[in-house]
Amino acid sequence: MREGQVRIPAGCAISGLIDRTGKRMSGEAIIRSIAVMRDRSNGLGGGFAAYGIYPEYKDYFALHVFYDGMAAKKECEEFLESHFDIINLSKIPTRKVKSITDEPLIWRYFVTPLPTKLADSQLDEREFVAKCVFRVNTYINGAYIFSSGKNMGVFKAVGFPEDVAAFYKLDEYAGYCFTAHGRYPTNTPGWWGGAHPFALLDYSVVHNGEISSYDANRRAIEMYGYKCTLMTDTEVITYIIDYLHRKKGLTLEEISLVIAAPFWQTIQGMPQEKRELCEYLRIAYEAQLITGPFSILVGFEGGLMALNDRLKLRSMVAGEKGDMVYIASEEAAIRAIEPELDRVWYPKGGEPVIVRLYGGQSDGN
Amino acid sequence: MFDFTEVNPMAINFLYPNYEVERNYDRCISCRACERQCANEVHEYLPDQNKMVCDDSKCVNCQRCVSICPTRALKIVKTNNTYKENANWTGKAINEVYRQAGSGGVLLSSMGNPENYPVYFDKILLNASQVTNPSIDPLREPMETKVFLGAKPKAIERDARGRIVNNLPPHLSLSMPVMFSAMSFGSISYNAHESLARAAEELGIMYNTGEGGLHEDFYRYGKNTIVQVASGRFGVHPDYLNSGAAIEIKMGQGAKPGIGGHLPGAKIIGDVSRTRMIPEGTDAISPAPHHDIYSIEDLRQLVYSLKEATEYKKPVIVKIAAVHNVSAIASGIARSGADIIAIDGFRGGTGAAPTRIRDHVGIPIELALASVDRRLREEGIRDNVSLVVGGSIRSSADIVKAVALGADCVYIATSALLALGCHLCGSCHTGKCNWGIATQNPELVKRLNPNLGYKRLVNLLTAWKHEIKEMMGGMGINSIESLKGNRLMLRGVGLNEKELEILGIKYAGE
Amino acid sequence: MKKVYVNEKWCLGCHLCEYYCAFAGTNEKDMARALKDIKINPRIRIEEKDGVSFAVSCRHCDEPLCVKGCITGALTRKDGVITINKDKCVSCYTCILCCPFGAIAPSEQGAVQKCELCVKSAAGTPACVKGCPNGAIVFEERG
Amino acid sequence: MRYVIIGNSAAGIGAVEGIRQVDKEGEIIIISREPYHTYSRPLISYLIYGKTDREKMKYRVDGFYEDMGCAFMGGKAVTQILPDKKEVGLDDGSKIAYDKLFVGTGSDPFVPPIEGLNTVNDKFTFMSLDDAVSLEKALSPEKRVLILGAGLIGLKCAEAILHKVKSIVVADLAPRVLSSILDGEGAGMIQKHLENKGIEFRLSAGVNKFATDKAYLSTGEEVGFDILVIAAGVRPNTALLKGIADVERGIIINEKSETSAKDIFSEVKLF
Repeated sequence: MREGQVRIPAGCAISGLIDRTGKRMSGEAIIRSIAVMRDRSNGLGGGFAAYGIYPEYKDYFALHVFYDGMAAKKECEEFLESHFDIINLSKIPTRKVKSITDEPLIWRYFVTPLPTKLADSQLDEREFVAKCVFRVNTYINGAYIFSSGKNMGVFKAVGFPEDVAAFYKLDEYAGYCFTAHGRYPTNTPGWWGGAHPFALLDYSVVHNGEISSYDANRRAIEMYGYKCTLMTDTEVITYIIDYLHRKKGLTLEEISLVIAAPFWQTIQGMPQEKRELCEYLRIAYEAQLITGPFSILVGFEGGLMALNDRLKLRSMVAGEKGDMVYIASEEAAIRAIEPELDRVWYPKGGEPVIVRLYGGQSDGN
Repeated sequence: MFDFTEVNPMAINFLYPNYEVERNYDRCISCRACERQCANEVHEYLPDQNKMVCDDSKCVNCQRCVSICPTRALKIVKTNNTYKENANWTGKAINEVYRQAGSGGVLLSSMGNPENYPVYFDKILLNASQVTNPSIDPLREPMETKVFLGAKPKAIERDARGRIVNNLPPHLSLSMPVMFSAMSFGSISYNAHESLARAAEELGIMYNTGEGGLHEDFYRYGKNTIVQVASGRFGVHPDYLNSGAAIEIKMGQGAKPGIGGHLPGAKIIGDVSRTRMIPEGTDAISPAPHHDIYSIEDLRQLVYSLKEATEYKKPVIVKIAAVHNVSAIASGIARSGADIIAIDGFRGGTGAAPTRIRDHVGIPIELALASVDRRLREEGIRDNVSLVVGGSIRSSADIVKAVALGADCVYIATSALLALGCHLCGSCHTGKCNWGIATQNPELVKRLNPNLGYKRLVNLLTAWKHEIKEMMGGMGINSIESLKGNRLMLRGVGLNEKELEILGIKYAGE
Repeated sequence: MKKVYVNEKWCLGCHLCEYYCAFAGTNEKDMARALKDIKINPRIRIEEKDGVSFAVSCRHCDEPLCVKGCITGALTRKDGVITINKDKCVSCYTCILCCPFGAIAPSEQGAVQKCELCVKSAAGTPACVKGCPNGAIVFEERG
Repeated sequence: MRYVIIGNSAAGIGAVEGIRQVDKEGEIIIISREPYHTYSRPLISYLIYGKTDREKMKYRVDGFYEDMGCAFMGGKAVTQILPDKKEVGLDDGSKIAYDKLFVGTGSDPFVPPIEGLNTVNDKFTFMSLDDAVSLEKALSPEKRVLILGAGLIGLKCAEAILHKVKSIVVADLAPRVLSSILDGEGAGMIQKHLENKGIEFRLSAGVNKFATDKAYLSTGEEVGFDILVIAAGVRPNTALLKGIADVERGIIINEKSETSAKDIFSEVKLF
């Protein structure tokens, strides 16, 4: 049974790091960090998001696609050719790793929307790409675009995260920001698409927890044109962030006041301006409020946001050393790669940690 | 007008009393309280024998005597005298023929549809979080039941400094997702209205004036009042429209879809006639349909004329009965400028309605709600309106299930009447309500002391609020917004595939 | 001090207060047993005429005429409550004459009886207040 | 401030309670001829009758004087009032100063000057506890009692002793019993009721002469008796205030119970 027919609750480990100067570093550090939390996952899912890894193609959308077979690849490529100018395509280079078995075909395409198609669609290029991703993932059987951002890429599979990294030769990539995820699903997803991170355009999300508001969030977000195919929290959370950030134009701080909205009793005590903002956001976007335990790392072009649910029912700790910022489910995962930290702190429930490259515009969009 | 309660011109009495009063003479101390409190004159004291006796044929089983008897000496039993009835010709069906063969008139009844059609709330089960995610303890953590009813803003607007501009349309804010549904001043008493108004104020929710206008004494409860505009336009004038927190256009009522209302002239006296602005003694007929609304675009004009009259400061609610094409109707209303849609299920109560219509017209609220919620989402207009459902909500569990199916709030009326003392005897239309609720007779109206009545309503809803918090906490939800439309929190039992599909829920065990 | 007050607006004339008062006086557990075939002699009585009715019982006046009038000192005022010591009372009924409200009456045993706010009975709060179905009799502080 | 109160019955106690309502601190002294804790005089008939006892007939609880913060001087008679020095003189020669004086001396029985009265050895009045105690000692089943006066006191005395003596005759000048309270019809009903109980009446009958155990009535009848009870009315005891304050049959006071003399108050005797 393929993931998506049924909702599979999962515990997990997450980790992320970013160099605010934008200097690119090897994936080696993130691998070591996630490996420390091996017992937080059960080998049924692992993955990484890496930002700044395709400098030479940074103006093109890098699509990472899983195919069940050649037929699906052929159909998908026909679709891509009719909508995009494909600059380059290739299999994603991988290594043989004993514990990673029956992998699908994994291809990568650097594309840009065909100008005629884009003009006809009366959409901006990012909405155009998003619609195409939904079209492929929903209607082309056996094809699944699991990464679709510029100058970034997601690498995920069924297996322990450190084995997945080895499989994708993540150590050979260099980026200014990495996030990682080890999954502990209650039953075997057996399908690579279900692993985290979940990505759409340059947004990527790794999540540890299990939200209670899932179906309320899902049914609301689907009304705005998103297709939930995986039935996982991460998918819905990614779409919510894309919707609020890209489509509604809310800032990351405002988004945290929606999805981890302060309680009414807290809002009552706020100064007037903040109080009115929180009341507005809670009423206007009540269906995007997320209740139940969650700790998420949201990667985006030029930065990283970490956020816990209001009651902080999942662990999350942040660390800082010079230009580097680390965030993980456990302090051990940070200390493993940076023993000497300038600052370590536990973000409060509902309090976002937003890290941006020096000089980057406020929200990277 | 033919008095429908007069049953038979012929000498033969076909109708045997449905209920018998059983008095335990060992416990009866002849205190005569039952005699003094029975408006139907069932009980009588025989001084010479110092004994109480009674006339069963006048008993409507309102339980007034049973409840106040200080020595618990009375009980009402269903008569064991039975017709030779069968599965097809039930006692009720036979009685109705006898009654109409005698009266020659339309059968009238009160309260909601009593037939044993399925009650879907009783076939839906709630979820609880366990192991993979924790439940939340409402005693230790904040648990929020606050809801807002109205349209959502279409887009974000920012001022020069980039701050979000508050472009929220006018909305209702409630401490919990419950409101007291429409019961007009005239069908229920002044004291009943005062109880509802004061309870709404203390609870931080709303009560609905119903189609009888608003008594001037209750203008002070304006911020907790929904003023109703029905086809009769009784008591509707500019001050009335501006006095409440919202205006409700009554297009339909669950107990009697498609037909109007009829309050007998006997009840149109004193304050009732003044408040309704109609002469004393005239029958108050609310025509069906509104004779200025023959299609959806006419409704839109009424919605906007009401908004104009109140300078766009009040949300407008459109109340409809749950009928077969309720989804299409709701979709149309969601595009008519209405801020809230109220849907009243076929079990909704009424002071008086033709029995046939009450028992056979309309559909269950659970199915109506589920399909309307889905339809509005499919059309992408769910954010245009809030959904309020009623007819009937009997407990806090029904509320949680309704919210999980997609409702923003529920309307309750029969439960509120029960809290005030009603015993569902179903004789509201006779105007002799022994509990002082559905009557204008001053001797009976006096029996509902609002100081006690409003407290019982506050107790009921305070209890329900705690229960809602417990159920939410069990599901790991600490703000009710996350329960709205959260159908994964529901499972069906004893339902067929089609019912599951319409309700949009899985079967228990899936 | 909390006293019994009557809102005739809510009095239904059902006389239940009389029965609950009589019952409280018996200190029995079951009213049926306590009052079966008994002509009750309650310390609270309903006055009614033309649809207006209300209950009358001792007002526990601040300057009680009955205590002043009592020739034996059987009527005393303690913590605001006027109580009767049935042993001392010789049923001369001077108090019955003095009370402007008619709230004192002879009891079966001869000595007078009056409402003592159920201080002695098992009811705790006055039984008439508890028994009134419509809140016409209340037990509260009124300045 | 010191208050001195003469008299320990209803008036004196009422004065104490009235003062304490207004002045919780002032010193109060009660002086009483009788040594007893304040008791209810009307109950002396019930005492003999057996309906009450010495304990239950106390007009106030034992701790009354202490609760009210007043000193009780029992068994002391006030012999004179010296308004100029604002003092009262007692029978033991001592003096007590006062700021405010209350004269609650009540009334004394009126003993009509009838010839031969002194020859009667068992004769009693019926006003005080001592009267009742001494009367009760004299009672026995074979004794015949003559009660002079069919007023409240006379009839209450008759009610009290009826079951302890052989016979009772009540004589009164008036044509009916309780002449100052009831009209003929009412008095008739009471008289009939008492006669059914075995009490004989001699109305419109005065006593011209007594001879040890015989009374010669104005009607010419001769009545034999063993015990005589004089209940022929009372006279307010105004002796102490003679020459000090306006006095007629009773002490004249205004609505504030003030007598005409400064700082001296008194009570009203109703009958």
